[in-house]
Amino acid sequence: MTIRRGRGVAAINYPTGMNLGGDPTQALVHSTPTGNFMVTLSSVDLGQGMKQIMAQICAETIGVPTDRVVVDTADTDTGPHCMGTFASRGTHRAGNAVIQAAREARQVMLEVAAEELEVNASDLETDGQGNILVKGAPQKSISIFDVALSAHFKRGRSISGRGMFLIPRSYPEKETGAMKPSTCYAHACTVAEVEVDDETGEVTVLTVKNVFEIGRALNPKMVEQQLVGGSWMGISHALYETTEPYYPNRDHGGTDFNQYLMPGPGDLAETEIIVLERPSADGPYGAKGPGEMCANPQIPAVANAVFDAVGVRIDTLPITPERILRALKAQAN
Amino acid sequence: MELRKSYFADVRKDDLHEIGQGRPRLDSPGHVTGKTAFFADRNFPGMLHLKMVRSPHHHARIRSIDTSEAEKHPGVVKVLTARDVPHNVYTILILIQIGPEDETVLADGKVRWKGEAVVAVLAETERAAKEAAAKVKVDYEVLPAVFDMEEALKPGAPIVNEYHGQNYYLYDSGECRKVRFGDVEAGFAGADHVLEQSYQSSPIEHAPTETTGCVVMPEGNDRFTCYTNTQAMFFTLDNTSIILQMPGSKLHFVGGTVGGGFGGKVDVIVEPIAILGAKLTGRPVSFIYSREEEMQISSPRAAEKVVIKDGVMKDGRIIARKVTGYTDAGAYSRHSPYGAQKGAGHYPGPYTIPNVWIDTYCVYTNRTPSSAMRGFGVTIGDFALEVQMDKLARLIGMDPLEFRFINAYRDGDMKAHRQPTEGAALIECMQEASRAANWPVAEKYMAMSSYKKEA
Amino acid sequence: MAKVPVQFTLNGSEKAEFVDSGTTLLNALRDKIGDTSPKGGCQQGTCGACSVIVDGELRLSCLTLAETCNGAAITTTSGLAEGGVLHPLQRAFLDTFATQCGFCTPGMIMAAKVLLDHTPNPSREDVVEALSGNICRCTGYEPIIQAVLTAARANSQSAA
Amino acid sequence: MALALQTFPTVRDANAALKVAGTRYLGGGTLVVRAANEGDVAVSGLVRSTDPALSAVEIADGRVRIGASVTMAAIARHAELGALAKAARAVGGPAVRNMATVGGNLFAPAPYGDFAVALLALDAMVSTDDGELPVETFLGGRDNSRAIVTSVSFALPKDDGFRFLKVSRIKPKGVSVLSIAVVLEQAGNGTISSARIALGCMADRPVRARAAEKALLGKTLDPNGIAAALGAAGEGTSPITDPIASAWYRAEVLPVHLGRLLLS
Repeated sequence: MTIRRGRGVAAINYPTGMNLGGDPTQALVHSTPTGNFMVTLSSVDLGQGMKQIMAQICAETIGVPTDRVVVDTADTDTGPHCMGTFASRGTHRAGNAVIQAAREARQVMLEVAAEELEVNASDLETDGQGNILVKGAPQKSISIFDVALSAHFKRGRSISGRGMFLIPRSYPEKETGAMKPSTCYAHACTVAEVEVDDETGEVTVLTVKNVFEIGRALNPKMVEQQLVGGSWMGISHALYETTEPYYPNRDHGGTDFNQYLMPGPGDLAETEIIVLERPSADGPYGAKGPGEMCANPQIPAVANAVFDAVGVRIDTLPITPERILRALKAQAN
Repeated sequence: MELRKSYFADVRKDDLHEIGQGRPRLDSPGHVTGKTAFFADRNFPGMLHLKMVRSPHHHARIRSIDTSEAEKHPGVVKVLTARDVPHNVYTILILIQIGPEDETVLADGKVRWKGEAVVAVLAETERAAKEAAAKVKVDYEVLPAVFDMEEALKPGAPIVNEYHGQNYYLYDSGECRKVRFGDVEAGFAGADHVLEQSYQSSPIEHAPTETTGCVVMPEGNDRFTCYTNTQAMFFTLDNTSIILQMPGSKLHFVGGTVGGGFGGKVDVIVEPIAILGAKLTGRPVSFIYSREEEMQISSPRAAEKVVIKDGVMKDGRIIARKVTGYTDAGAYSRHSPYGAQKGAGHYPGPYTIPNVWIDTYCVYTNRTPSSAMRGFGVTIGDFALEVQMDKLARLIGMDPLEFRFINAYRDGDMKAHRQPTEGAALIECMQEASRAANWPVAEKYMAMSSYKKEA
Repeated sequence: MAKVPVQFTLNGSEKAEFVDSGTTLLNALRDKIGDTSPKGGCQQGTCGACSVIVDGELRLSCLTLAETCNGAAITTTSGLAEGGVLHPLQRAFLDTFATQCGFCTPGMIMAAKVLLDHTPNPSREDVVEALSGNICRCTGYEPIIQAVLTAARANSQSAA
Repeated sequence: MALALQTFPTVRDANAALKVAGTRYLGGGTLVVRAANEGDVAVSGLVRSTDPALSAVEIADGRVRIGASVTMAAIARHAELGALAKAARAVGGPAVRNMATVGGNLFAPAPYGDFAVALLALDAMVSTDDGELPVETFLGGRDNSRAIVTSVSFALPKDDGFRFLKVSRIKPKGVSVLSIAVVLEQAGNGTISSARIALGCMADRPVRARAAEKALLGKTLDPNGIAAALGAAGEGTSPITDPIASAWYRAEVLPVHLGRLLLS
């Protein structure tokens, strides 16, 4: 038995959004009588954390702590339109809509505060803790709690805002293909290190070192969740996954989690994640969509590492032990 | 995970309060206590269970359907066939004017893939629905099927889907989406080396732990509340409105808490037929995919074939790249015409290449319709591109990482689809990877910048 | 249809229902008793989302018939928190960001609880083995492994 | 019709109830409840027996008798069955092992049934109310077997006499690419005096590798000594093709893994 070691690299970019279809999302924000904020959407949380991120974006924009924000999604009777959660668009599109709605609400909030404090709204700022202060004179302040009460019961104002973010549809030019398929791009570079058993074709991914550039890590802990899980899925795609193992032959498609193969908790590569942030011009606080991109670079990096280890190219996914063994035998002949 | 704040510090202000903070997730307490309400956690008295009778053949004409025994089966409340569906032929992307309508909610006269829905059975229990489904008699005339994309594109191949008339999607640009930039043939002629390679994948399942499904409640006011795990609320609502010829005001969709999606829950598949069942019976209806259905019936990531031909110079510059991509849509379009075209906008990858030719095809075969998945239109292309990059580097005897620096796109570079590059960061990712992986590259590459002004 | 009685304790309280003979424990818990914390991810015994603890042993409730559990003591994730205070495992899953979509989480916590009940100071290998029947598609498992190890450390510290 | 379960205190009464068409025996549930859940409407009734003998493990005079309802978890933690623990732990994850039974494993189609591979190498006897059969005979006729398996019995192997390997693509739990169980006896000079090798996934049910067994006799456990056995390992097998691996792959790596197991 010989265990051979190799490493491979891959570098990629990934588009945010589905510009080729037109790409709108809308949001509504309003305050409750005691100065909590409700974000109403019809965007879907698939587990990536849409609700939490929209709360943080709204909180940042209004100027309150995140726990003062409640996200109500996704109910078509109350939530305004969203195209959906796909194409790495959720945070980018819905986030921009929430920012716009929250800005409008913030403006009303500052106007009410200005009336209460008898200053100009433009002279006010928030402290992020739930208070509105006069710039340069922070002793002169009012709580957002009191501002909301005033708006509701005294001034008759609605502290609310509407947000809409639309990327107009890009139609590819027929002959040249000139088009604007995306708004901004996330980036990644992955180096994978593998061991290949040259008698069985079995691959062990030892390490993956992933560098991702994602615009802005809005919530670094949640970014980490996605990137770690995505890196696992990329390795899974590279080595395991197919619903048609003998494609294009349709036979022997897996029907359960025993037959549909994915790495188990005993198959995990040592995974390193490094994040760079080059804020995008059009993203919410500079964010891009990293959710899909993070599962892509491991696939070619592993493929290239397998070649580096045993000198055979597997250009068909997944890179199964059988494909490697067949290639090794062909190489030996 | 580490945030490397030293990169791009000059264009980023880190002065935010809530953004950039690793706040705890507000949904997690519900997850760890089992209190989070997924759609299937709603159980209504009198709820019916919907089970689908599916085609055992890859391609067949339906001579007749006999549901009489199934209808008599104890516990069965309703059996639905194509004629019960008001607008049975649909396509999801018609909402953004990408037609033609090419797919049946319930098969009408023909099945085009093994597993296609033919008859829906609604019964008091899952068991009764399954037993009754087994009693539906469908008389099929089996037709020749085609599974291989190249075979499907040959003249004389069996036509998979008559609504298209040929086994590829017809774009306004013709049989494929095209990108033309520079003169690719001149590029090949002037190249030191030309390398043409072919890459292939097979379908991949999203495999969310929660299967696709919905629970429908007919409300007292002639409206229907649909608890769903769709990834796109209004996409589903609006398509349902078309399929059922029902005003959107009658439909109320509640979702947004989904047990994993990864693109697998963007098709409008379970909701229209479940709502129709609720309408025709006046009862709540549950239609939840079994794991087998999730694995083999729900849309997978398309199989793709990618052929890349590159012209490269000894000094490492790629001067011409021609990509021909084939997306195996299966029997129906769903989102695949979009994915193939998204691929055209993605090639030739994050590299600046002066001469580019791209053709991407969306091909129909007699297999489970494919659709979107995490990395839609890009994932397999990136596999092909980046293995090709490795081969090119080795072909000219260059370090694979250094070879990428030479070709990496930077701000202002014109892309093949004629958009100037903005916000590039590939070089910095590679520089950091070089450090993290202890994969040294020449100092001149470590000094490069995506801003296109050398440090 | 023949109804059969099922009677067991669920998270310490007595439950008695009549169900169709052949009803799985998963369906009895979810549809009859109203505990939806066990999830039906496959009904094949291959995903672990339906895992519950029956008389101290981890079981797949989708493959267990409810009527075979008469007299048993059943624990589900919904019963772990006491008086609104989260179980150390639940706390650890929050602190290590080990949940994403959350669908696998109740089953994972059940598998982890049985492990820690028998092996208070598990090795990483013990944790990996204990979770090996449970599928997660979001996290890549590492955060869940870390959550279980974190909970074990918290337990041993509070016991010390 | 609902899937009615009938419970009987004796195996005899359960056997009688099993004669009704569509009735299946409920062991741990991992096979038959799954089949019903997946829509196998041919399963219309379930029968089980609560006879305590089915859950007993008896060890006497170097022989062990394991009741058919004994679970994989119970075997894996049994103090005196340490030699078999590896094979028992090869089945499923922890929850499956708490449910899956010895009796049920005899009926599990490839790629399942790893414990049955061990029983085949151990030359176990399978007991029903109709009598005892060698496990190999039983496995050959299992598709038509209607009588409830009550127990399996075999001579306990010496500590180092039993070797077991399950090759899986997923760790630590995944179904088999193949599994191999080997029972060896060595003479004083180290040469092999007796060998039984059983293979999983090399047919639709566990099979013996008789040619390889024969080729080991009189040989020593070193690369030269086992070479002929490895060459003959696949004789008479017809490996399955499934989503895990093709027949070609299984046949190719069988000698590799058998060699590693023998030299381990």
